[in-house]
Amino acid sequence: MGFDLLIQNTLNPPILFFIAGMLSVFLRTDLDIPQPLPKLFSLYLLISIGIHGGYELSKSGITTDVITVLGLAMFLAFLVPIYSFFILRLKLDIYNAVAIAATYGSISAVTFVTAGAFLESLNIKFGGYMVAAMTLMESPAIIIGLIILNLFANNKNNNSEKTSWKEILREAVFNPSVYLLMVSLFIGYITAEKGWKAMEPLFWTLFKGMLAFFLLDMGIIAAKRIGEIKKVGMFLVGFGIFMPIFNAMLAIFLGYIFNVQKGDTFMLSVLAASASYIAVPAAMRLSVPEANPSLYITMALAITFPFNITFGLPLYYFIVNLIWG
Amino acid sequence: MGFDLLIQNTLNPPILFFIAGMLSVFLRTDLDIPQPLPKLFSLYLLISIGIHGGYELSKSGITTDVITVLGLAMFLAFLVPIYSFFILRLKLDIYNAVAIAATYGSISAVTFVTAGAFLESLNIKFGGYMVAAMTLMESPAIIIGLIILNLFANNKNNNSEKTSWKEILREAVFNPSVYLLMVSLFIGYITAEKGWKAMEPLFWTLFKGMLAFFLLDMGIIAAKRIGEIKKVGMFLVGFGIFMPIFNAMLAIFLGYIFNVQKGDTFMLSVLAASASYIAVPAAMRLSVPEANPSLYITMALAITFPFNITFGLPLYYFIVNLIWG
Amino acid sequence: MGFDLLIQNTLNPPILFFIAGMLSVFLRTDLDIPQPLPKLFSLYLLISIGIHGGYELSKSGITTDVITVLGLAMFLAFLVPIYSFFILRLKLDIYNAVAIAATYGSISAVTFVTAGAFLESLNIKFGGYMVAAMTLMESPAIIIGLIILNLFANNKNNNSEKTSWKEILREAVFNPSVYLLMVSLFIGYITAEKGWKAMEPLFWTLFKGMLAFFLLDMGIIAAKRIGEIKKVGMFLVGFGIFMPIFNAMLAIFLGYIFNVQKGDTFMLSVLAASASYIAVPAAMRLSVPEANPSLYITMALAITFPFNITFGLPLYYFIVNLIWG
Amino acid sequence: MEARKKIEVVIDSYHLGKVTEVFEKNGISGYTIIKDVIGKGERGLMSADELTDAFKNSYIFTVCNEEKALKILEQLRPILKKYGGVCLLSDVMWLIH
Amino acid sequence: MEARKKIEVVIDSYHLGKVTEVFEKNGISGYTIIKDVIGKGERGLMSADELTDAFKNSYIFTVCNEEKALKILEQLRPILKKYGGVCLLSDVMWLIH
Amino acid sequence: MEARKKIEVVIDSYHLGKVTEVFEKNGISGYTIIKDVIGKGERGLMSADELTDAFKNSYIFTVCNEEKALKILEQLRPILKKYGGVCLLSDVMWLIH
Ligand SMILES: Nc1ncnc2c1ncn2[C@@H]1O[C@H](COP(=O)(O)O)[C@@H](O)[C@H]1O
Ligand SMILES: Nc1ncnc2c1ncn2[C@@H]1O[C@H](COP(=O)(O)O)[C@@H](O)[C@H]1O
Ligand SMILES: Nc1ncnc2c1ncn2[C@@H]1O[C@H](COP(=O)(O)O)[C@@H](O)[C@H]1O
Ligand code: NA
Ligand code: NA
Ligand code: NA
Repeated sequence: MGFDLLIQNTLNPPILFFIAGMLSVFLRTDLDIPQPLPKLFSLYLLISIGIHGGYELSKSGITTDVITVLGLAMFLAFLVPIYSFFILRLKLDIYNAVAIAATYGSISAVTFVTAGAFLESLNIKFGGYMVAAMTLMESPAIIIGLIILNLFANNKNNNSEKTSWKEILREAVFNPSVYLLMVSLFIGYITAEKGWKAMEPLFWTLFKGMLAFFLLDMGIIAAKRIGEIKKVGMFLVGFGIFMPIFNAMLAIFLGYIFNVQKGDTFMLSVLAASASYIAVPAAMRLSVPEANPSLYITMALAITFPFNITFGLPLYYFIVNLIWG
Repeated sequence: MGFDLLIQNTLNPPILFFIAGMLSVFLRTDLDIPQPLPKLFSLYLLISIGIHGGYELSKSGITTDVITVLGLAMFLAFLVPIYSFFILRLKLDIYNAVAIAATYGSISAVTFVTAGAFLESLNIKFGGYMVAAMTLMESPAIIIGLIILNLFANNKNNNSEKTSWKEILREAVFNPSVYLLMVSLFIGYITAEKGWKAMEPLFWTLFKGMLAFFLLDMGIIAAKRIGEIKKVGMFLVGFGIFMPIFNAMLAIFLGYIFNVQKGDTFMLSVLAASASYIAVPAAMRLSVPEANPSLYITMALAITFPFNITFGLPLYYFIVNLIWG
Repeated sequence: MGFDLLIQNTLNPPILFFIAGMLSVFLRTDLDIPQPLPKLFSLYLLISIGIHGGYELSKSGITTDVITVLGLAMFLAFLVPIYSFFILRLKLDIYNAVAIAATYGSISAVTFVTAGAFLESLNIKFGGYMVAAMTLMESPAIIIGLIILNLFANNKNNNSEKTSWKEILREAVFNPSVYLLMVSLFIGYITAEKGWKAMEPLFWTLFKGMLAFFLLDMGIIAAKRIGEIKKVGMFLVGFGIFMPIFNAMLAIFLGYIFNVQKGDTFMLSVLAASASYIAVPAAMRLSVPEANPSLYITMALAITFPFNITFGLPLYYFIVNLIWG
Repeated sequence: MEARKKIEVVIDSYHLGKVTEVFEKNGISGYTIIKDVIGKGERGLMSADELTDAFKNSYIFTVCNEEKALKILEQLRPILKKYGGVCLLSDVMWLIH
Repeated sequence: MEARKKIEVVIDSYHLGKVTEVFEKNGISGYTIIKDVIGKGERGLMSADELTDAFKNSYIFTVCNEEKALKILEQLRPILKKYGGVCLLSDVMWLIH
Repeated sequence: MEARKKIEVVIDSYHLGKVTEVFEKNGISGYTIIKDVIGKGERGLMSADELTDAFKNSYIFTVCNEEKALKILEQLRPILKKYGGVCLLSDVMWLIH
């Protein structure tokens, strides 16, 4: 019956299009979705989940449950990158350890929405405030990463670092995706029912189709990087699969303790398990140029993302389901 | 209660996204919507309002009211750039005066559709022929501008001018936006009910969402130019705010005299108040290279457009409402 | 009453937008739809017809009728390029003859969907498996073309050819459009009702509108090439119009013999009549660099495509209608 | 390899046509264009992200023999004077094939 | 600063791979590509606005030492002969960092 | 025509700003940028098709007199050392208009 879930998940058009995208690269069909179309899709997805979450929030209101979940989200966002760093340090230099830890401490919006579609296909609800949780979880890992860096890296070029600190914090908190999520969430919240009526046709009715389109592209992008997995090495490949599972379990455990609802716990576990391949890499490129991008990008995009949306989701749900029944 | 209108207008998602776009520039989030996505949105909007206007027209038919409104629209399109020119001449050289006068004599389609959304939120109708009016009002200002230029500019390089005249007229009447509006209007008109059924899902149901998306980008573009307002100087900043108000009042006055309906008068006032930042600048660049683009573009885009969609609309409506009740 | 059909067809927004696109070039309005927007539209259309066809197929199942139609499609795809080649050889060198023969042996997806919209406006059904037929018909012409080339061309640079053979076959069978059609068809088929529900809003409800948008662009692209028709010469212009008609008649004849349904026969005739301006030119450019692209592209895009969607569709339907009544 | 001259021009996309015209008139064998380049110069920033195409530059270069090049430059001067832009001349070796 | 040679090639995007292959084979340290450039030459106009990618040019350049450059040029000649395009060689100074 | 120096830089789009800063500081008259160019170098492939902008290069060039050029190069060296990229210097003739 875990197997049923696997099928259940795989037979959604979005997942199938993701697989089709990967396959197209292996078959060398030259199928490509040129920029800025992927940019269009990601802007669309961010606005959609923002507005939708805000709308849901305007209906549910901000309850103590909401506060609990947001608190847990924050807690995970600060904790995950810390222990990830020390695990990574076993094999890597400080710079790469920091960059990868930050990558896994943050989240992937596409994984989140794919999980949402998966829950919907099982007719299970989750709170709109989970979008707020996601937004909260995007930036902390970057800040933690940079703090760690300043603690452990013997910073010779100290002052040049200093100068950019403020810059980097801004970059962390106001990177495009965090910002767009925040404003959409806010707009969805205050325009509530009235605004939703106007936005729903574009930003919700078409959502699944756009997701399928986007995942087709994600499949292509991910597969193009698969070649680099060799260079990544077994240790990091393992990290890219087992760290997410562990993070998800931790989230589920916390959800259980603070008795969070089933759907919310699942989404929280997905957030904990997902790794960032947009916001964090951009920030790391800027602030930790010494780290090798083809490590952290490849891991997040070509290992963890595909694993999560194909095997991860059913697995995490299976466990949530065992406990919440 | 004028204040209510202000809120009423601001709480529409499109306006909020416009503000979000501006804010993102001030917060330096690097959020950007790369070309040709803005192009996609503007093509979409032009086709949408064209088809929709044509469809409405196919239902209402061409009545004497329609003729009156179109007549007034034409009249304004010819009159506004003339007095604008003389006002601008008080402070500017001929070339810049001509370019800015033409900019304010023409119209902004996005302002028009935002006004339409605003009216809809107040459940007030306006005729589909207003789109025809808008189309008619786009080009005359360009022609007037060039006539003025030839009258007042001591044209030394006379013959080189001559050669391009024909070219410029074509440019004025068949610029992309005018053309696209005309054909869409025509197609919407002749395919009527049947065509509308086929086009409505893309070109109308999604309209508000696309507008919000587009205004997010408009906000970014406008805010990027705000820096240049200093260079523009107080006189032109004042012109960019009070000229539109005056033009709107004039349109309302005419609408009152020729007893045009409430909704139509409001839309007419918005057209009179709006300034062109696409068609006219393109034409001016070509035909009045001596004029400084960062003056007329900045005024239309960074001063008049934001003013109109935030404060202008409620203001003009407030006055229309006082008279028509 | 053949004339009625002509009007009937022309009064569809998509066709009108195609005409508007061409007109805009003749009027030199500078209206353009920059890349990658056309790419977005073509990706969208391929996925849409793929999913829709697969969904229809999942309802109808794979009957003997289906097998018959697919068989005929294959037969045409292999036959057409062969006789086309020998006709073309009367006036052209081997390389250009091969390239043009392959172009006309293959199909045009946009012509197919335009024909589908036309049928719909006449309330006549056709099987979803016609999409499978189209997919099957895209590649064979390329392979035939290359076989002919190897038979007739005195291949000096033999071994360099050899090396690329495998490459070229892959290119023929797994070119982007064939691949995208196949996977979409497959996804539509296996996710059936459930998947359709999720994909329909984007990939079907908006279809006609997107087609209109795309045809506007097609009109622009086609018109830009019209200038090159002179260079093409009377013989090829004639070929570009009469060959499609002949191919359509052949398809109708076969449809009649194997008593295929009315709608399916019409679509089959359209496929036979249409020429490829995407997949095949790309393949020819790679494998027959000696051929002149401005011949085969111009013919497919500026002669045959416009002819088919304006006069061809009503004509072919008229004849099908005479026979099936 | 043969010695040739390379002419590079950056001008707003609107007036690019005037440059290609000059090239064609002088019968050059071909040219290459890169559209929508960003630029900064006397006429301010050409950010290429405006809604209107009037604020995009294009970069174009052609390779031809010296005498042709000099003729072309003379004909380009008035255009650049009127509409701004830059025009550069440099030495290149052309691979004959 | 060190003296180097700059090799510039314009070729249709489809056959760009053949050029990079030659570069890689000769172990150059890197290259830069500008995709979808517009061009006009013997093979007519490459407007880059077709539906098929087969009518787009790409511009690529690499910087390397003279001897490598000459080797590369020899290997590029047949490619350009078959698929058209241009190839230019010029002198540059490379900023060592 | 006057003799000038052309400075070309390829660097990831993220750090392009640091280069223009140097240009502005030295009061050059203008520059031209081509965004989103693809490249290969020590830091691997910059395919410009990632979801993040951090893997795009930009190409920028400016033309100025020799003395300015040399000043600029010195200030660019540390930037290129830290973030990678290439910087080239060559001779051009500038068409005065
Ligand atoms: N010194 C320069 N170096 C490189 N490009 C320049 C230079 N000056 C101007 N340009 C380019 O030429 C365009 C027009 O220049 P201008 O007419 O001076 O505004 C600018 O937008 C730049 O793209
Ligand atoms: N003389 C030239 N100067 C600059 N670019 C050229 C020249 N000739 C050809 N090209 C470029 O090379 C491409 C292929 O040239 P061809 O093979 O002659 O068609 C053209 O599309 C242009 O982009
Ligand atoms: N030898 C070269 N020739 C041309 N471009 C180069 C060369 N080496 C590096 N580049 C460009 O500079 C960028 C950064 O180089 P690197 O810092 O070595 O990775 C690369 O992505 C290329 O676009
Ligand atoms: Na995470
Ligand atoms: Na106006
Ligand atoms: Na055919």
